[in-house]
Amino acid sequence: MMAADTLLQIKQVTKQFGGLAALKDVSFDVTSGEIKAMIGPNGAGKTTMFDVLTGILQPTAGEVMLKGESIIGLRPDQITAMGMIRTFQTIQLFEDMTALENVMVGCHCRTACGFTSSGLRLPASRREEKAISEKSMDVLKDVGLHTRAGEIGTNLPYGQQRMLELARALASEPDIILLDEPAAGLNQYETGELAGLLARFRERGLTILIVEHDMGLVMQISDEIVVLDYGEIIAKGAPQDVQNDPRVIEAYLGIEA
Amino acid sequence: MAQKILGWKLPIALFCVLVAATLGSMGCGTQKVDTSKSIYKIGAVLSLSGPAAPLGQPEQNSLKMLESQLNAGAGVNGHKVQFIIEDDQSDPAKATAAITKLINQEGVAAIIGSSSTGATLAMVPVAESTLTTQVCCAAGTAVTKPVKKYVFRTPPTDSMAIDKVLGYLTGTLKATKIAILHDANAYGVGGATELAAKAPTKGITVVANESYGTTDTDMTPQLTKIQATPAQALVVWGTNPGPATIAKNMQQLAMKIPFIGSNGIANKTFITLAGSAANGVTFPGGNMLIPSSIPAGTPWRNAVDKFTADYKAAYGKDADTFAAHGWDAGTILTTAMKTAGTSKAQIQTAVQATKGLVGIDGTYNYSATNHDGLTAADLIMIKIVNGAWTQIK
Amino acid sequence: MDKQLARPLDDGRDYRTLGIVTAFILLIPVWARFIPGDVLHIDIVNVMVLAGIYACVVVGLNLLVGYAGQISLGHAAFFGIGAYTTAILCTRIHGFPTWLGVMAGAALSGAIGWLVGKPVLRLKGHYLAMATLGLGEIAFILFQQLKGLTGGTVGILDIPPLSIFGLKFDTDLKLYFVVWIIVMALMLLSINLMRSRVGRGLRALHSSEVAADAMGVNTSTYKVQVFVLSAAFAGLGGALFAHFQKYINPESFVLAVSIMFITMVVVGGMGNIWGGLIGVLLLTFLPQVIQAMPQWIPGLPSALQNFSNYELVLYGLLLILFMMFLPKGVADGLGRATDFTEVRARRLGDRRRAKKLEGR
Amino acid sequence: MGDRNQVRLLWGAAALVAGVVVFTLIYKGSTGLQWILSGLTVGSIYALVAMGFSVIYSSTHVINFAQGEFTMLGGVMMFTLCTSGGLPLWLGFLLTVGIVTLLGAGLERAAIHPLKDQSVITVIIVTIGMAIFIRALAKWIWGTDPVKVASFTGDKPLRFFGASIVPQSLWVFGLTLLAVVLVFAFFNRTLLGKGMRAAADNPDAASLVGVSASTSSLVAWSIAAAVGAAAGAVIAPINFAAYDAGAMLGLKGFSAAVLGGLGSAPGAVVGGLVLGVLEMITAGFAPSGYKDAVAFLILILVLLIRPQGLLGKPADVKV
Repeated sequence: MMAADTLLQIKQVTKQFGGLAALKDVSFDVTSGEIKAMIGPNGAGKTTMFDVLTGILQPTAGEVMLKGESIIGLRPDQITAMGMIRTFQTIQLFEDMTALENVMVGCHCRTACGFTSSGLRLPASRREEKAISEKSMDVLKDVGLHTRAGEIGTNLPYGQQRMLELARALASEPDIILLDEPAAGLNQYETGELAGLLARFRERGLTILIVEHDMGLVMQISDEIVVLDYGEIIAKGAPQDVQNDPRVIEAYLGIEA
Repeated sequence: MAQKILGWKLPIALFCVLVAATLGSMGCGTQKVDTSKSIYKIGAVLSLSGPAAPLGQPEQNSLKMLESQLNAGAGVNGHKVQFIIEDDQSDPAKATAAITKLINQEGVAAIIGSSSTGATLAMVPVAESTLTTQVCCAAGTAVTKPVKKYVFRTPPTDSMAIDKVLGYLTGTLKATKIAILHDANAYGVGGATELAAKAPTKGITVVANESYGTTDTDMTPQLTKIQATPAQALVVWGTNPGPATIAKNMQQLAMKIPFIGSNGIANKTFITLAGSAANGVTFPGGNMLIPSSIPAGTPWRNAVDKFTADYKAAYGKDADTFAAHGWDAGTILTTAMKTAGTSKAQIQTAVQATKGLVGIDGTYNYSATNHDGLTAADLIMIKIVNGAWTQIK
Repeated sequence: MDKQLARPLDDGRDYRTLGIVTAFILLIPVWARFIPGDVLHIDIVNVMVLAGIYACVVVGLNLLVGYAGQISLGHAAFFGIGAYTTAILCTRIHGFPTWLGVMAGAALSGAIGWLVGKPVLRLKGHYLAMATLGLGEIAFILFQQLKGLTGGTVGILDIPPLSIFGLKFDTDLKLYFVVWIIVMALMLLSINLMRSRVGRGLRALHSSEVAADAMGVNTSTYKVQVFVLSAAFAGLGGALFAHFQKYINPESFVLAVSIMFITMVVVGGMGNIWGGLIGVLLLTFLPQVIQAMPQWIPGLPSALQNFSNYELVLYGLLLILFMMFLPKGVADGLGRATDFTEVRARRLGDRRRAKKLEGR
Repeated sequence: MGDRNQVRLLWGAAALVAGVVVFTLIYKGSTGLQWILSGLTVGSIYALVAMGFSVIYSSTHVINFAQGEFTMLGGVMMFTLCTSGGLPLWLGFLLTVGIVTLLGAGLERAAIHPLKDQSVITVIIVTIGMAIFIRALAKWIWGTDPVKVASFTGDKPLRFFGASIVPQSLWVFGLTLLAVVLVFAFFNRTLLGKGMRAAADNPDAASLVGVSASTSSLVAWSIAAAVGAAAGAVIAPINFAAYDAGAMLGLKGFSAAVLGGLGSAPGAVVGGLVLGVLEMITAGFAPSGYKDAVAFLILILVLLIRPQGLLGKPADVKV
């Protein structure tokens, strides 16, 4: 058993597509309770890393430990059940489901009722449904969407769809949440709200690994930053150090400016 | 509150429909009319579409012809006759639905059909349970073996055709080793199985028994297999176009052994399709195909001549054996109804008592133990000689 | 208020409707018998029994295709497996209880569904369609070739009528009630299912497999489970079919039948609980109506009296038109007409819950 | 995943088929050759139908269940125009293809175009409706009996190495070759063709290339109808034309298209030939009743090993 405060360990993860490597032995840890940002220019391999972490892709080499257990080869749903969940760069809400239902799907891995008990509506499933719906409403309230519970998720304004995706992920009671560009397409005000929200979750001990292009947001909320370029880590450390790292400026911020 | 009402909208709507429908039906329940008195109604379930359509269409034609001829005259006992024809689309389930409807809704006195063995067998349970006489146009052995009280048949059975073929093999060809190539459908399998079973009793060994899919377009693999055997003749059991393809493939492979077909190719279509490859092909068929095979002046010959002429006049094409089956089925029932009227029980007895009824396929004699009206004697072997049928004496 | 919250996505609407529909359907024979046959020229009860039997298959298929988004062009195979299972048991073993045969049919069909579903459901879209179609064809060929078991192309004759604990259901009317009560039970089952955790999981996987996976839905297992369920439903329908027809042969389980089932689902409305039912009724009665029409209209030109010429022309045409004007299915159309769709129902339910929460 | 082992798989499949063929030749000699020749003929027929599926799929992602009916129409029209009408072959052929192409285009405008933004399955059901409609119409016009179209260049079989083949087969081979070359060239060389492929993959890119989804679908249907009709016309002398021939052709064509990989014209040909040869060889070796079952079994196995067919791109179709 390793140090209790290291939640997620990424060891020499390499991912190859055909010939070219999207990730070249990337290693870093995520300590529980921290907000870690992963930045880098487009195509640096950030989303690939998320896909590897959540079991959508299998790494060509390397090891990923969640709470000290290897999660390589596990199915995405198993990883989610272990307490690590993600959001998507392009919003992936479920079609013609209400906001509430979307969140209720998030509760999936914390509930058990299968075909039999649901089909026959046994007391167990009724009880569970009750619990799920109440919990989901609370989560919606958390992100301030409870008034839109009955709306079809995909009909909500863009900003609220982002929030809904966040809520859906939170409903799975994760220990660590991977956010893939949560602020993309949000306006100034919404981004501010998001920052506040993330801070609040962090208070409750939720660990966050965030990929984001909005430097303002990243600098404001993250305790530590990992910079990827061409699938390799070119810098790690506290925001201001990274900010001043020449290679980072050259590879990334330089482009921005 | 508003949505509570909305919540009830559909249920209430549905309920209104329900009530309205019930009341409505009560209404028309009072003026229930029964028209079946004046007309003799006979139901016919035929395969007018689907694979068996080539059988069903001519059967329908001759039934319509019979209907108009009877009604032009005195009808039956002065009653007009109506054949209510349903299409089973060559599908057993549809056949069952059709016969049920004809009996329950149209109140028919008797049933004709169906065209294919499968659909016919599907209808049998209904006919038996409603005590309705069913005269079918299907040749499959299973229909009348074992005998079912209410089920009769018009065409010569497959087993009669098989006996005829075996007779030809032993008698004319003196063959001791044969190959069988049959369609994988009910007709082909039924025939092949029986042939394979009967052949040994006639001192014939079956050296190859192959099958092909109804829609296959090339049977050379099966034929090459047969080529490798010492078979002295090839018996092909199937309906168009399979046998035609086989004939052509044999020509292509330069196979010289005699091609003996089934009664399934007893039609001009086979000659058209197979072209030059058809020459030399032999098959069992009804006398009506070659009227000259029937002694002139006999009532049978006259009936055949009149029928073929009328049919040609009405539909512009030659009557085939299927047309004959349909006509005979109609004739058998209407004749029975002359004495039995529309009483189902009496129709069964009357049909079963039929003796020496001259039809187009032959002369019909039914009994409690025999519901195949014809015998192998009502079949002849036919050879195709430069595109025309000639009887083999 | 907790009572309200205790029933998510559910303001009872579907259950009420199910109740009314059941009452309505069970009353059909009552008023059908008042209509003289030579007026309608359709045997409603008989056709309804067949419709009910098809409904068993289609309701299940709707769960698979409509909700989980997995296509199957081979369900006639499961229909057939159910039919042959009970037929063989009840004809070979003397006095074998028919109801047990029906159960066995459903069970075996489900089991085989599991065997083939596990590998095949890894395929997607048209490739899954092709694989299931192939399975259907293979089953059909086996029905034909395994003569010793299935009676080959001749099939199985003299299948006893369904009887449950001595009660014989030998007439259409008696069978009508059995079949439709079963259908309604299946409907209740699917309504429950689709309003539950499982239903959400399936709909999620339909919408986006990746997202569903990431949200903790075990999609691969769910696919297999819902496939097995639909196979079992189909087997049940097939078993009832065997006892209804009293004779079966392979011709009743061809590709065309599989396609008919899927067509019923789509015409009725994919992913709409009522869609399957409506599709079945529509497409079972349509040919009957087309055949009966000439008898409704007296003095029709002889060209049109021979319905066999145009029945399928009309059928095909109507199929196209339905899809063109109600592409989401008839149920959806009806729903919009009566301003009542599942989605809306759920939205209302959730809205109310939201209000409740406000007051909490 | 890794393209490398995909390629390896492909070679594996090729080697397997080659192996079976060689084995048959050695083990059965001229008989085996006969089976393979028959297989190639039947296979090319499947290939031609499969190409129709591929064309429509690659530009609209729709499976056209009416494809077999186009082929059927090609056959019966050939009969009407040449056998009954007495037109010269080439004229009859061109007319047949022309008429059916127009029909295909018409159907597309009438029934497919109106539901452009509907789900794929909806469109598929429409094509099923079309198939039923066309078949019934053909039955009404041409009746239920199959009809015979004379071979283009006589029936005198050509023999070599103890095996034989009818001249018409050569015509079928020729047409298959021509069709695949033309279709492939169209989709990979012409701007319109490339645009159509883009249109299928993502509509936005299409607008850049200047090909609207609507035009793309219309063109695709026309081509598919044309290929189908040409196929029907050429194979009519081999498998007799009949109103209900479309169902089987459609089924086998679809299988071949999927086996080869949907949306790839060369794939369609490979799929067709492989399917045809395997069918004939199994018909030769196995009890012939099971030959179709074996063919489908092989098809399913191939899909399980390679879920996007032999030459296809991974599929992402949602029903």
